[in-house]
Amino acid sequence: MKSAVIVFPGSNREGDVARAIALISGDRPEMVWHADTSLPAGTDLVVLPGGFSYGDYLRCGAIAARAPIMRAVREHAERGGLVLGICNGFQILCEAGLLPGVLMRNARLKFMCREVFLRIERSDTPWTRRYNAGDVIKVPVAHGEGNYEADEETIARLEGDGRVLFRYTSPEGELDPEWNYNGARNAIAGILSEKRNVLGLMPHPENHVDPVVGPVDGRGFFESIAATLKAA
Amino acid sequence: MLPNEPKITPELVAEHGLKPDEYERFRALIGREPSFTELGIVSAMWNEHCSYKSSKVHLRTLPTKAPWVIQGPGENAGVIDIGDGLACVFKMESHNHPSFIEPYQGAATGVGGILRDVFTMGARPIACLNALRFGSPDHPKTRRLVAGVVAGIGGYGNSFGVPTVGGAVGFHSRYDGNILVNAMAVGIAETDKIFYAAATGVGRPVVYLGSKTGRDGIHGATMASAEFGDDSEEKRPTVQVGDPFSEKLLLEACLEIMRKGCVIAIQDMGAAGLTCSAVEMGAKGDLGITLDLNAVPTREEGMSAYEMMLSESQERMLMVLKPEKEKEAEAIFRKWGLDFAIVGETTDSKRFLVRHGGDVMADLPIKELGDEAPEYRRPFAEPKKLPVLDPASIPSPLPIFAALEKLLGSPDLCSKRWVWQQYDHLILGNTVQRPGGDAAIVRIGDGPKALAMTTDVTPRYCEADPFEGGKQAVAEAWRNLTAVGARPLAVTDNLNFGNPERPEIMGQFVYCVRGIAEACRALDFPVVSGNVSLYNETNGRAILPTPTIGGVGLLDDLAKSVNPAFKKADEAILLVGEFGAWLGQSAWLATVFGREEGAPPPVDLAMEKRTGDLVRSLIGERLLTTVHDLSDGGLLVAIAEMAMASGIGAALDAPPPGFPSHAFWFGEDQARYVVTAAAADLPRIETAAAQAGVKLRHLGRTGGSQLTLPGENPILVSTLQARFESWLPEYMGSPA
Amino acid sequence: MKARVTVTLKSGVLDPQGKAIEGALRSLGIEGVESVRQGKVFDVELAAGDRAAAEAALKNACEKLLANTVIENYRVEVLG
Amino acid sequence: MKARVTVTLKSGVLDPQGKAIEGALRSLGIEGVESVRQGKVFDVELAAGDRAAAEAALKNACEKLLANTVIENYRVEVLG
Ligand SMILES: Nc1ncnc2c1ncn2[C@@H]1O[C@H](COP(=O)(O)OP(=O)(O)O)[C@@H](O)[C@H]1O
Ligand SMILES: [Mg+2]
Repeated sequence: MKSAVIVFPGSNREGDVARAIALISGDRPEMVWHADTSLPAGTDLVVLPGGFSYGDYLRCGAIAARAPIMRAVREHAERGGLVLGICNGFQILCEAGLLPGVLMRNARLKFMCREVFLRIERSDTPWTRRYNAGDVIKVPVAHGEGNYEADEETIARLEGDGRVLFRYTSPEGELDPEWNYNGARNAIAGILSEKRNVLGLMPHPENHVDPVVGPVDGRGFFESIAATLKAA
Repeated sequence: MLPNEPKITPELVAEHGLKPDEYERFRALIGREPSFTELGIVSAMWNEHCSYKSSKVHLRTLPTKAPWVIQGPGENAGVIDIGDGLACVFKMESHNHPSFIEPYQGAATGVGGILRDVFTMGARPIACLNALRFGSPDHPKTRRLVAGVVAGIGGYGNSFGVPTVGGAVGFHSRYDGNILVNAMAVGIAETDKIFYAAATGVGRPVVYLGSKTGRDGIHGATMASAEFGDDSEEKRPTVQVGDPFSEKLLLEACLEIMRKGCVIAIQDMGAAGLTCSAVEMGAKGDLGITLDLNAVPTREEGMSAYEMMLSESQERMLMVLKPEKEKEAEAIFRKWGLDFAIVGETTDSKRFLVRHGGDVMADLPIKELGDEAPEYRRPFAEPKKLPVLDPASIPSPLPIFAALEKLLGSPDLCSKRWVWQQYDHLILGNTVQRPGGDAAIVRIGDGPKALAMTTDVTPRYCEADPFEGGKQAVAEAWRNLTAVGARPLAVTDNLNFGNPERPEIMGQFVYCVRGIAEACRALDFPVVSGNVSLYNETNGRAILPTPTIGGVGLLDDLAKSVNPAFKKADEAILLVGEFGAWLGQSAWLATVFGREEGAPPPVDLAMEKRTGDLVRSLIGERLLTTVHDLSDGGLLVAIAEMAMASGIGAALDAPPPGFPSHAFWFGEDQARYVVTAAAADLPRIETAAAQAGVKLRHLGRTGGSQLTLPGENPILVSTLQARFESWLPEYMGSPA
Repeated sequence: MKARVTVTLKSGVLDPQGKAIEGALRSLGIEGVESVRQGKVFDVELAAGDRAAAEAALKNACEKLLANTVIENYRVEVLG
Repeated sequence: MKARVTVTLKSGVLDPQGKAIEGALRSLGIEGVESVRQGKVFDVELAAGDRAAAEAALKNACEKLLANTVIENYRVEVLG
């Protein structure tokens, strides 16, 4: 599979996601500089990694969303290509209008790096085919602004269309404000675009793929992507 | 003639923190009245923070050599060989005063500064740690300081993109007016690509890189060496603001030009910015430096030479580049959006010449500026020895488990999750042992090697007996590294004390350093970098002597590391080391009685080594399933931590005859570990211990969901966990 | 030319930070605080021929970057 | 009673936010931007007897919480 990880000034989890993709698919992604205007030929998957692009000094992801490379990313998405935004990448996708809503300051007003439980809402997507709907996985989050918010109409549409792919739950998969640490609306941790080829999520499955450093619940996520691209 | 406005008066000299005899020394050195800019320069070079004038003679007694030491103290950071062509580069530094005045920015810029020290040497930072000391929880400022400092450390490290993997947090009323923020950074470099500060070659361009210069922190270094009075909060505008985003770009740009072979010498601009960095580059290389300040990128208009020379704006570097690579280096810096300016050149004059607007503002002998700095053998008082407490003379007012609950719920021993959850401790994907264990473990590249790292000191001990306390801090760091299976390699230290002009304080300093030196020698654990922070006192009341030790060790195969969480039921719980009952200066005495009394536990370094070496070799043979070193709180706190980390309980045996129960369980005797092992492995372990001449004692068995002890009401592990986790969130008024 | 751009959250958009500040002010004993909402200001210096040009440039800046118009309103004041 | 509190950085204090925004505006082709400095506004509703009381309460709030007076200035406007 051919993937491209976009590097913005201030990105800092680009190495983590590239390593996870290489570990699981066997193919090293290409790193693409934000100031470039095109993606490497034949790119299947575009990844916007975690970090603090441009320091996240205005709003998270706001400046990166206007970077030169984003036009190519948008076109890739319009062609139906896979686009994945993790953490800062999710914020960038929202700011760029490729996904609806915004990520606000965590309800507890602190940066938090901790493990969370995610319920996988459906398995019939390019991102989750190696899981079953209802599976609960343990992956870390590391963000200060991951509190998903959108207007009622948008939320209703996302829910109605089944575009909420991940939710924060208890270890048993129950919705519970206690386990929704950042206070996201409807405990939303990750959402899909209408055509489901664009995904944004706050947690970091890329940090839970290697048994040496922790649980491996994030492997299925990258295995799903690899399987999707192999099938295509 | 040098322009000389304003006129140098005794008042002005005093405002610059120079004593009259120091000023005379300087005047004699240059043979005339200095200019105002020169006064500023010398005040920066000769203050305590930069010149180490009170501590230098003592620091020279620290052992700094070992076959694996590539660079000891004296450069931006220490460097040790870790094999496979790789080196570990690390250092710790304080940002105490700025953090008290503006906790968020003070702590943030402290992290920024120490990261720069590490990547200046050509290393990519792989981890940060921090050791924090706050005032009493009841002090009205403490809560705000905790919130600000923790957010600042996180704010900088998280954005920069390096995991913060360990540290320590403590509270004591003696830090009410002077908190401690000690930040440590660890990086990895190739052994043949380490960069140093010494400039070489005449007529080479001196290049300024990074952010622009503003009026930040002018006199910051002087402030760090001044005692606080009640008006300290008036010294506000000297606060610097950190920009982790620029620092991240600076890191990438610096590593890129180093890779491309552009750099001859490099020095970050830390305390006293342009002054210290330029003088060091010249003096170390036996060269002169000429600076033209008109070329310095500034953020504000009308900055004077004095201001530019003393500005402590962050995220800046000074370099000497290979002339033929100048264009290439510039292109790299422009790509990262950073300032790049040629601000001077190297000369053979050995003078430090500063020009501004066509005038010569300073013209000083460069080597003498550093070498001739005053050096003091300050008088010191020998610390008084405290009596050894007889455990039998201190009755236990509480049942054992009630005292345990109290200890686990105390500010010093409670879980620091609330703190470290605000630090990204997972980024880069190499954190094998996360915060909460003995030492953090960070994988090197794709493994199997890994580095272990920790910070330790018990200020209570150092106050009661500086010599034993200094030894203990080193021994505990060594023990923490050993407890995860690592081979301890070297330390960085951060010596935080009060006013050295008072003989009692100087006595604390001298004896702590002696203790550190003795322990480092005995444990083959050299000091490769460090930092001294003096004058930590307010209105004549000093902090507890706090020589923080940052230790680094190596694991050849991280698959052979262990952690403190019980693994399963029905394993034997063993004490490696002697039974003990040392209650003097214990956490138990402090927490249960509110008394800090008696002599602290002595450290038998030979036994420390024997015991640690045994534990490490047993871990290497995979005979131990869990290991935890003993420190604050003693045996029972260690066992409780092992239970809480796993949710598995333990059935403990009664103490041996002759040991009062509370002293046995809460005594803080040194050189000890609690381990668990499978029954089948016990004979081999016992044989090895006997051969090593180390005592091995059975304490009980793992299993169940509670701790039990003959004659006491059992206690649920979940009850302990709740106590352990609740103090900090409740105190801070927000969930973790 | 100097100008100030003020960006505020649209009413109805949840403001966790404002809420927290409300709580903190109350616990500091500052009385009577009923609600707090936090926004941003940008003090901009720009070289523009006239007020109208400056205003147009800044409106453009808001639409393109300074405000997230999904959740935020903005206001431009050219101070001259 | 409605009031607005504006908190801005003291001049000379580094403003990494402003600097990043400046750069971004330029690369978006918005012309003439010379400098940007970012601050905060707090829109506060409060129950106060009169303007003077409201102003006093908010000044107190600024000193204690809303502004970091080490590096920031603040301004209180009671809008009535
Ligand atoms: N400021 C901090 N930053 C990161 N981790 C911390 C901090 N304070 C404590 N920790 C972590 O909490 C754990 C327990 O700390 P501590 O009680 O100081 O350990 P010990 O007594 O074994 O040295 C350690 O893993 C330590 O790294
Ligand atoms: Mg320990």
